[in-house]
Amino acid sequence: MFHTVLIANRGEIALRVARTCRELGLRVAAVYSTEDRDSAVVRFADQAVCVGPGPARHSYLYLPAIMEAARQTGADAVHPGYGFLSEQPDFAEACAAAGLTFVGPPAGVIDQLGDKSTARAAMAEAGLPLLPGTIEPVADAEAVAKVAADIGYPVIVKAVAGGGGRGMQVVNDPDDLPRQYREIRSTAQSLFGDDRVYVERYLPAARHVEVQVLCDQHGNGLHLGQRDCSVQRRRQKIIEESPAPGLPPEVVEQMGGAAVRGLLAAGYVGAGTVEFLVDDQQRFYFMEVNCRIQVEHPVTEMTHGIDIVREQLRIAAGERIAATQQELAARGWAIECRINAEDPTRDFMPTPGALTTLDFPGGPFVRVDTAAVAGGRISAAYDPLLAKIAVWAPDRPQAISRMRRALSELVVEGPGVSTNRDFLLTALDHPLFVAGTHDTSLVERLNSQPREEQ
Amino acid sequence: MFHTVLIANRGEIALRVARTCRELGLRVAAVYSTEDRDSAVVRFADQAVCVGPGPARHSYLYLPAIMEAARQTGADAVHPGYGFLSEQPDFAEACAAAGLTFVGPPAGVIDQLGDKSTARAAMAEAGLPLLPGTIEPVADAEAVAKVAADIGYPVIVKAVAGGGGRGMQVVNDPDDLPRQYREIRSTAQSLFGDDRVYVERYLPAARHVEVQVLCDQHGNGLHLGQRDCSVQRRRQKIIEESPAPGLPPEVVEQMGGAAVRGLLAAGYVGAGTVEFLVDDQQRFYFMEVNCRIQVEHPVTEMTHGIDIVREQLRIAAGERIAATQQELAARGWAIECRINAEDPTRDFMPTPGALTTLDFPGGPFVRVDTAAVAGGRISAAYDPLLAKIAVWAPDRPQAISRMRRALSELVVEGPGVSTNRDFLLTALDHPLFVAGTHDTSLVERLNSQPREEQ
Amino acid sequence: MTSLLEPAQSDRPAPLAEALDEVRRSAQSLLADLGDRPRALRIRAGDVVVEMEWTEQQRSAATAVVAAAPDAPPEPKAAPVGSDISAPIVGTFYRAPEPGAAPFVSEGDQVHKGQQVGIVEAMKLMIPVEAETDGRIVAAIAADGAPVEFGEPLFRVEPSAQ
Amino acid sequence: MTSLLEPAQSDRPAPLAEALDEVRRSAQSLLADLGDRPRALRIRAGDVVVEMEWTEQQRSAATAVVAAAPDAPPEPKAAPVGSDISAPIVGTFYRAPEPGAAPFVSEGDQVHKGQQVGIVEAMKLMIPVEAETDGRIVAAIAADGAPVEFGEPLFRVEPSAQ
Repeated sequence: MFHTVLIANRGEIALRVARTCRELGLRVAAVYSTEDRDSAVVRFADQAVCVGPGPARHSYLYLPAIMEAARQTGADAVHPGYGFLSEQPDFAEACAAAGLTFVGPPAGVIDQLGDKSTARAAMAEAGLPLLPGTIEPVADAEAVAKVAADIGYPVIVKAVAGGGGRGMQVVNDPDDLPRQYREIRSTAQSLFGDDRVYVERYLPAARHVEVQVLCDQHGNGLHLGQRDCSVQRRRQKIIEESPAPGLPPEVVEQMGGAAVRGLLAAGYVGAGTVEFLVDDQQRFYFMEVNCRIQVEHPVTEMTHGIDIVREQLRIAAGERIAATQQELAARGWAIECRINAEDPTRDFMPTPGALTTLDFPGGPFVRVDTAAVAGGRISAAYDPLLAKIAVWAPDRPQAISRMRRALSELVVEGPGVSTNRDFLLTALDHPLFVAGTHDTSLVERLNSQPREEQ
Repeated sequence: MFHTVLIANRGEIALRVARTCRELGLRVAAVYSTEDRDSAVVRFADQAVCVGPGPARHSYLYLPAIMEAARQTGADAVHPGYGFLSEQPDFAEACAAAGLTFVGPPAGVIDQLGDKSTARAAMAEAGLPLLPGTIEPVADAEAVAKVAADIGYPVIVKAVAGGGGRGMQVVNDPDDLPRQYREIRSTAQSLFGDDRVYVERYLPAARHVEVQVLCDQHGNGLHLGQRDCSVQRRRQKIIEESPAPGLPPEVVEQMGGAAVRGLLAAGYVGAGTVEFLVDDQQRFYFMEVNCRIQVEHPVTEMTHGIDIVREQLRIAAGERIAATQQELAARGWAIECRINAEDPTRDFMPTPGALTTLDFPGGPFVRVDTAAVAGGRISAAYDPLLAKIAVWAPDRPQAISRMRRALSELVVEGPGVSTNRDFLLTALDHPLFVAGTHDTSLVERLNSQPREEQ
Repeated sequence: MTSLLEPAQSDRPAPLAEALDEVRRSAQSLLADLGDRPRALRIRAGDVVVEMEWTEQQRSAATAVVAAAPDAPPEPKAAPVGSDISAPIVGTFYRAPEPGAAPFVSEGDQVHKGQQVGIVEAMKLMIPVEAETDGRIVAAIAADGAPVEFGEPLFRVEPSAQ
Repeated sequence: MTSLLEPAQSDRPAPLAEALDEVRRSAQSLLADLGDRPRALRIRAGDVVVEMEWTEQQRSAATAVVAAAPDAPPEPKAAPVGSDISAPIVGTFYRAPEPGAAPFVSEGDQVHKGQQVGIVEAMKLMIPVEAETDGRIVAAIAADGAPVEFGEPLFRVEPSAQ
């Protein structure tokens, strides 16, 4: 095992990783920007290094600064968390070149799976079902129009380099296609420096279901079941749960097996997630691979009783996965809600600011992951995630009741700060969510409904 | 199920019970003394009634005030928590007379099992092993001396009405017996208004292991495994864990079966705990029954995935236990530490006061039960329990590491306030605890060792 | 978003907040270092003044008070104030000895210390409510038959001049 | 156990704590009700005095400051102060262009704005450190070859008079 782990991240995930490092007896080195001088992980860490000013491109995304911090702290491993440099092949490569263990898949695998075009090709070859569409990027508007006519409208045009809900455009009408095609290419170029796009059928009423996979360096892989992440606002998840409601056992098994097969075929190492869309006929289609720990990993930890960060570190240290798929047993139901400092009534606009009062829920089967403290603040420089609240219960109805109870205990106060707490409660109450038959359109339904109807 | 549950308690357990009531959709009625006006459960509850001034005998222990609060709030059930009126047969009886459901066993059962003499008689009859000694109270010093000579020294003289570590005296030397006998009778008279005592063999190196039992109103009973509570200071538990380390599977099964048999024979209803002493030969002896939820119930909840308060309420509402003993499966290991506002260097003297800073641990597999808030205070009028921190892990070594991490995150500050946090860390580090071979003498060993040796 | 403490995109608290903080911290650290308490303390920095005085017997405990006061619990909901007569127990309040009878006292009545002014019934116990001082009933606060909590005001009394 | 706030076995806070609380609350509630801010406020109750003043421009924001000040974040650990020259990146600091060479600048030297005074090496990149103002090097804070963090002070500079 390692001696010192540099955590190249901030916020709740940096603290989350630090906690497991501490439990494993590993020294914790944190990095921070000047915005985060007094953050939770800085206080928790054995050593902390200031890597730059507030804007992430000059600190958390600035490769030379992070590499220097690793050198100065004597780190022998680097955990990238999620976001920031976590899926940058350059970072994995720089770590390898500096003799540091990167806690994640090899640079080449990140490169292949981060490009949606090569990822789709690899997964298709491994036998995973894809939505009808193109594997190779499409060269011009005419080619797109031809593909779209073949597979039928609506279609979705996606940036090859996209991800996290950015760089995609639904096209409902052939007449709009030329304009929308130009727009998405231009957006993709400005967001990712890569204007290649591909086309596939768009499922308006799909569920977002993903599989948590672990692969070691010795060719062993297994999955820790599904997560349903269909409750999304602006294509970002806000409620996640495990297992996925209503998914037939044979689909659970087929999808899990496909995910493991796909990642093993790609030479994956570490914890990874394979995202699928599930249509109303319970058919599933490969969407993308996330080469990192996910924000929503706690729900899987709660149902499986497994510390996924611990498994990441053990795998990175060369240990073998000891368990077999058959030995794993999930128990009960877990739900996570992301508490964002944002205003749902103003299109989820972030509401950063000072936190004067902060009370988190506690008690039976409630887990809180947060880096926020009363007296601290939510910085405008970063993502507005304030806390993750996760609950476990023997079944889904009890888990929903428990989450409602937990959210009711949450108190966040500060000048100008609001949260999506009440919005989450409304979503949890929606008949489609209660029935477990909702899809990714749930939030739109909530927003288009007058309040009286809810 | 009920409409409104009156919670006849305060502090963390009142909030704990309130949380489950809320999850079940039940209205929560709290009571409070003038010391607890702004307490967590008062803020959480749907209704709260002031039942008297700070001293418990005029508020939480004052039966007419509690009964009036139940009437005023329209409660149809009363949850007594632990301590205070929870094991007073009069209270259970008053509830029954007022047409309220008492969440606990019938008054007659509390009466029988609360008296150590009748409890021992009942458990002996149900076939539970007792330590050599008397079942009936012993009438005078001569009779005690005769029994003690028969069973061999050391013996322990215990008040029939005793409990919670009070009203007992170890006698090592026959010459001390007459004096110590007089003293314990006098103590018992002043503490409990009942000077009857009995004698049994004293085990200097015993482990304290208890079984969590659930019995419904239809004659069904099962147990949720063991808890080891051998780490005690001044005969009060400070670290509890489940399962009990090193207990052979056949002893686990025999002890569990005996506990269920004993309580069913006594006509028990609800959640109850049967406490045993285990000697160094893994022989177990019945000690006492606790007719209430225990402080340390969270460790059982974590290993079994069962909300025990929920089961209490369902049983009180007349529901049947649906599961069988064979269907229950415990997972992993759970440990709880009681964080007390006390000074271990001054014989664990309570250190009440204002709490200016309060940071509790969080993240994976950590549970915190507390009613304390920053800006609040620990009242001198009540027990100094500040919080319960419980962790879960797949095995005991990981659970210990996790507890060490969790305790390291705890920050409690306030003028004059100290906690037993560091003392708990020292206990967790002790080679006997790490090996799981400690007994109830562990805390004494820690206190008698010079610091250098630890 | 009008708080001075958090101007958008700025890293530093605004001047007044800083000064307040500085003066408070300076007072706290000065007092902590002293060990004992002075008779008076006055610190001025720019627009901020903290002025403190202690009496002899208060000196030993002043630090705790300074530290704890900003976090002190809010106003009790129903604390007895002035010379209210408050409920001695949670229960049902009665103004008259039995249904239909005249009330023990009415607004405007003079009462003397120890005089019965009502009853609280709790668990069939009839607990007399007595005036705590000589005076005049200014207001009957709780209605006949009302549920009352411990300490809830029942009557407001204007004490007689000594 | 010497805190006045928590006398053993007593139900009530001590007189000083109560009075302090009262005055603070009274000030807060008075100010909250006013809506705008007065020029000065002085509240005295027994031994306790709260005295407050505002300037014209502070009036509108005073409440937020009052409420938030006790929770303001602590002083940043290594913020650049005065006219320090600080590290532009985390890395290794060098005072000279190459091993054995004379340092770019020494204590007492005059420097002009933009003049190179050192190097920070990060990932084999040699990043020049430049004076941010005309002035005199008063102190060399970081040693040659020392690891430095972003923003860490390297030199103290006394700016030239304008």
